[in-house]
Amino acid sequence: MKIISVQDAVALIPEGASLMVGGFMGVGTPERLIDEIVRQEKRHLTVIANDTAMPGRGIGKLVTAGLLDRVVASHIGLNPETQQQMIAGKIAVDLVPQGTLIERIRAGGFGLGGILTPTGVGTIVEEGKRKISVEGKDFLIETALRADFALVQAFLADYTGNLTYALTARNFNPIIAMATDAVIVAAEHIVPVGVIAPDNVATPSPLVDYIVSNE
Amino acid sequence: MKIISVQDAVALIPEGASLMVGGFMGVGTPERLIDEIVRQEKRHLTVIANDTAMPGRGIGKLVTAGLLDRVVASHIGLNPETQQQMIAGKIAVDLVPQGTLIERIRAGGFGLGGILTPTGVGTIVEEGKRKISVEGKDFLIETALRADFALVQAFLADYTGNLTYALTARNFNPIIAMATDAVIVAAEHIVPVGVIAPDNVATPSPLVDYIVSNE
Amino acid sequence: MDAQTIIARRIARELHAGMLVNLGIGIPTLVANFVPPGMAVLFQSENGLIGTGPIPEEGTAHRLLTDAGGRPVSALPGASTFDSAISFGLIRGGHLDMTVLGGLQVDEQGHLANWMIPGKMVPGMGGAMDLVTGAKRVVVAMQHMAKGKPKIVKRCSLPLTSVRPVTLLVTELAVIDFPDGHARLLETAPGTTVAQVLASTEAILIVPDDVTTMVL
Amino acid sequence: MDAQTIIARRIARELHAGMLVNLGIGIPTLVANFVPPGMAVLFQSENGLIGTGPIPEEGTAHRLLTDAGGRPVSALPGASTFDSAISFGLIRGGHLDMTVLGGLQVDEQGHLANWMIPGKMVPGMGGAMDLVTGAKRVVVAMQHMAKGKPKIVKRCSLPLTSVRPVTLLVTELAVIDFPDGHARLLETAPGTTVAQVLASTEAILIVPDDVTTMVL
Repeated sequence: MKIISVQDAVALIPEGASLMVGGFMGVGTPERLIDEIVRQEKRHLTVIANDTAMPGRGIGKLVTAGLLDRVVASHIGLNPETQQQMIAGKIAVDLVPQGTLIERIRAGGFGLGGILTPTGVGTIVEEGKRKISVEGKDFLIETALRADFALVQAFLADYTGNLTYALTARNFNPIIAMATDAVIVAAEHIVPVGVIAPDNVATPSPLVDYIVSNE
Repeated sequence: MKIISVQDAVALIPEGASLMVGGFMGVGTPERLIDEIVRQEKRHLTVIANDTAMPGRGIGKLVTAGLLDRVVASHIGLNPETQQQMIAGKIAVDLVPQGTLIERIRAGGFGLGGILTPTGVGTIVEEGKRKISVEGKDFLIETALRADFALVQAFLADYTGNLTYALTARNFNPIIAMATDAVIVAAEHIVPVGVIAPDNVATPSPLVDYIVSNE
Repeated sequence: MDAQTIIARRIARELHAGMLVNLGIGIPTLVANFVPPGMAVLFQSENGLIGTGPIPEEGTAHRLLTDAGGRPVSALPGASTFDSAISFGLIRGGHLDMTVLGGLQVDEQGHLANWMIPGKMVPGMGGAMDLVTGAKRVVVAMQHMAKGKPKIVKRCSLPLTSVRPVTLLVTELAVIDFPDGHARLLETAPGTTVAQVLASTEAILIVPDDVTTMVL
Repeated sequence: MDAQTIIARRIARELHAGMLVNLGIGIPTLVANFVPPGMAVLFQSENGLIGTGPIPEEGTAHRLLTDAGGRPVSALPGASTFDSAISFGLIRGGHLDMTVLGGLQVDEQGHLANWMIPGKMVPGMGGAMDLVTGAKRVVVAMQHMAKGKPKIVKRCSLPLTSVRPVTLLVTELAVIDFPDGHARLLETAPGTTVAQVLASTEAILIVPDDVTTMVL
C-alpha cells in the first residue's frame, strides 16, 4: 500500500478505464477523486456504481463533464443529464436491479462466476440470460462483474490500509474494494496502526493499493 | 425477539431438526446450547457447520452423545468419533469445501438459489452437480442451504437483538443467522440498547428470534 | 383528507409491533407519519440502515446518515448500518416483513409495473425488483387513476417489476388483494361506493358480499 | 538439518514484504518461524484473521483468538478479523498472494492430492480446495517419499484437491515447478544429487542444465 497525492492517484487511471465507484446518491462517494478525474479530463470511462447521483454531486460530475461512455447502475432517475445523454446515444446505460448489481460485484471480488437470483425472472431483465431451476424454482444466472479500479470512500484508514466506513456511507464501498485490479481510497481520517480494532476493520489492509494523502 | 432460558430455548427444537451451528473447531460455538441439547437428548439431528470440533468440545459433544444422523461440514479430521460413526454408518457425512459451504449457507440466507464456484471443478466434489461455463471458465453450480435453527454464539447482544462477535469467534455465526427459520443466540454479554454503535452491529436485530438469558 | 393521506393512513394499519418495513419514495414515505403511537416498527433504508428515524431536528443531521434518496435521516436507538450486499440479503432473503412501493400499473393478477415507461421515463429499477421478489408482504401505494385513466388494468402494458403478485394494493378509493392470483375488492374508502370503484378500474374485481369501509 | 526444517526454510525464501500468505497445518506452519527479520509478511488464518502473530506469551492468550486448528495465536498491530464468507472471498478471489499446503501426492502435471485416502483417512477438504483453486501462488510442502515410496507420481491415485496445477513443490531433496504443465527440477538440497532426486521420484522430471543448490 502506498500513500500518494490525489493527482498521482488519478494519473494512474488511463482513458477508457473501468471504474467501480462507492456511494449511494453521492453519499460515500470519494468526491476528491471525482473532482480530480474531472480536472484531468479522463475520457471514455465506464462507471459501475449504484447510481449516477445528481448533477453537481459525486458521479454526477463525471456525467456533466461528458467523461462517461458507459454506466452500469441500478438507478439514474435523480440525474436527468444521465437520461439525456443516454437518449442522445452518448452514454450506454445497463440498468441492473440493485441487489443483483451488488451480488455481481461481490461475485467478481470473491472469485465466484456468478449467482442464481430470483430477481428479474419473467421480466425484461431476464433477456439474454440463462435461467436455471433449483428445487422447482426458477433463477437467473447473473455473472460476475469486475473493473480496473475501485474508487473507495472510507471513514478511517490506518497506515497499512485497514478501512472502516461510517453509517450509510458504507453501501457499495467494502464490496467494490474486493472486485478490481487496483483499489484507490480516500479517507476522512488517516490514523496510526492499531487505532482501528481488528473487529472493526471492514476492509482488510491487503485489499488496498493506494490511499490518497489528506495533505 | 424474546429472552428465554436455555432450557426453554432448546425445548423449541424438535427431534430430527436441522441445525446450523456457529464455530470453528469449537471457537465461537454456543456451548450452553450444546450442553442443554445433550441434556434434553434431542435425537436424529442434522448439523450444518464448519467442522465437528473435537470430542468434549462444541459439536463434538453432540457426536459423542450419538444425537446426529447427518453432518454437513468441511472438516471432521480432528474428531475421530465422527469418522468412526461415519464408517459405522451411524452418521451420514457430506463433506463440502469450506468456501463453498459458507457461500451455500449465505445463498440460503440471502434469497439466492446458489452460486457458481470454480472450487471442486474436475474433482470428486463435482459429482452429481451441474457445471456451467462463463466466459470460457468452468464453474460448479452449488445450491443454497438452509436449516430449521441457527445456534449462534455472539459476544455482545443488546435487548433488541443486535449482535457483535469477537475476534475469530465470528466465523460462521453472522452467516447462519440469516439462513434459518429460527435464530437462537447465546451471548457473552447482554447489554442495553445503544451500547452497540450502529456501525458495529454485525447481525441486525430483526434476524434474531431468541436470546438465551445469562441468569 | 387528500388521496395521499388516505392511502398512507390505511397502509399504516398494516403495521405491527416488531415488523421490519421498507418504504419506497413518494406516498410510501408518508406511511411513517402514521405509525400508531407507542408501536415499535423498524424501518429499513435499502442504502444500509435499520432503525431509520424521522427527519433530524435542526442542527442534528449528519451528511453520512441518509435515506435511499440521499436525504438526511435520524437513527433510533438500536439502529444498525451495513453494506449493500447485506441490505439486499435482508430484502431478497425474506427477512423484510413488508415493503411499501409506488406503482404505475397493477394488473388483475397482482403484477406490478413501477419502474419504467419505455421511451419516456427510464429511471432504473433501483431496489424495486428485489423488494417485490423478496419481501414477505408487498403493499402497493398508488392513486387509483392517472389522468383519468385506470391504473388497475387487465394486464400491465408497462414492463413488470416482478412476476410475483403483490400482497395488497391500497388506493384512495379501495383496498384490493389477490388471492389465487385474481384481484378482489376488500374495502372501499369512506364515501366511495363499490360501483364507483368498479367504474374506475379496468381489471375485473371479485366483489365479495362483505366489502367493508376503510378504517383510517 | 531435518527434512521439515529444510522444507520450511526453503519456502520462507519465497516470502516477500507485504505478501498475504496462508499456511496450512503441519510443515507449512513452520514456515512462519523463518520469515527474514524485519520483513513484514501478513499471515491469514482461514477461520477469520489477517495478521496472525506467534504463539502468545504465557498469560496473554485469549480463547477467542485462535488459528485454523483452534489453537491460541496472537494478533499483530494492524490485524483484522472477519467472517468465513469474507475469509474465503479473500482466498477464492485471488487476494491471497501465496498458500503453503501439505501434500499426499503431487503428479507430473502439478496436480495435488492432499485431503483424503479413500477407506482410510477422510478428514475432509476443509479450506484446501478453495486455497489451491484461488491463491495466486500455491506452494506444496511435502516430504519427498513416504514409507519408501515416491509421493511425486506420474498421476495422482488419490482424489485431487484441484485441477489447477500447483506453482511450486518443495521437499527435503528438491524444488520443482510446473511450467507448461510438466514437472521441472529447479534445485536440489545441499548434498543431494540430481540422480538421487530422480531415483526418488516416480514422475518424469525435466532436468535443465542449470539446476542449482537450495539456499537455506
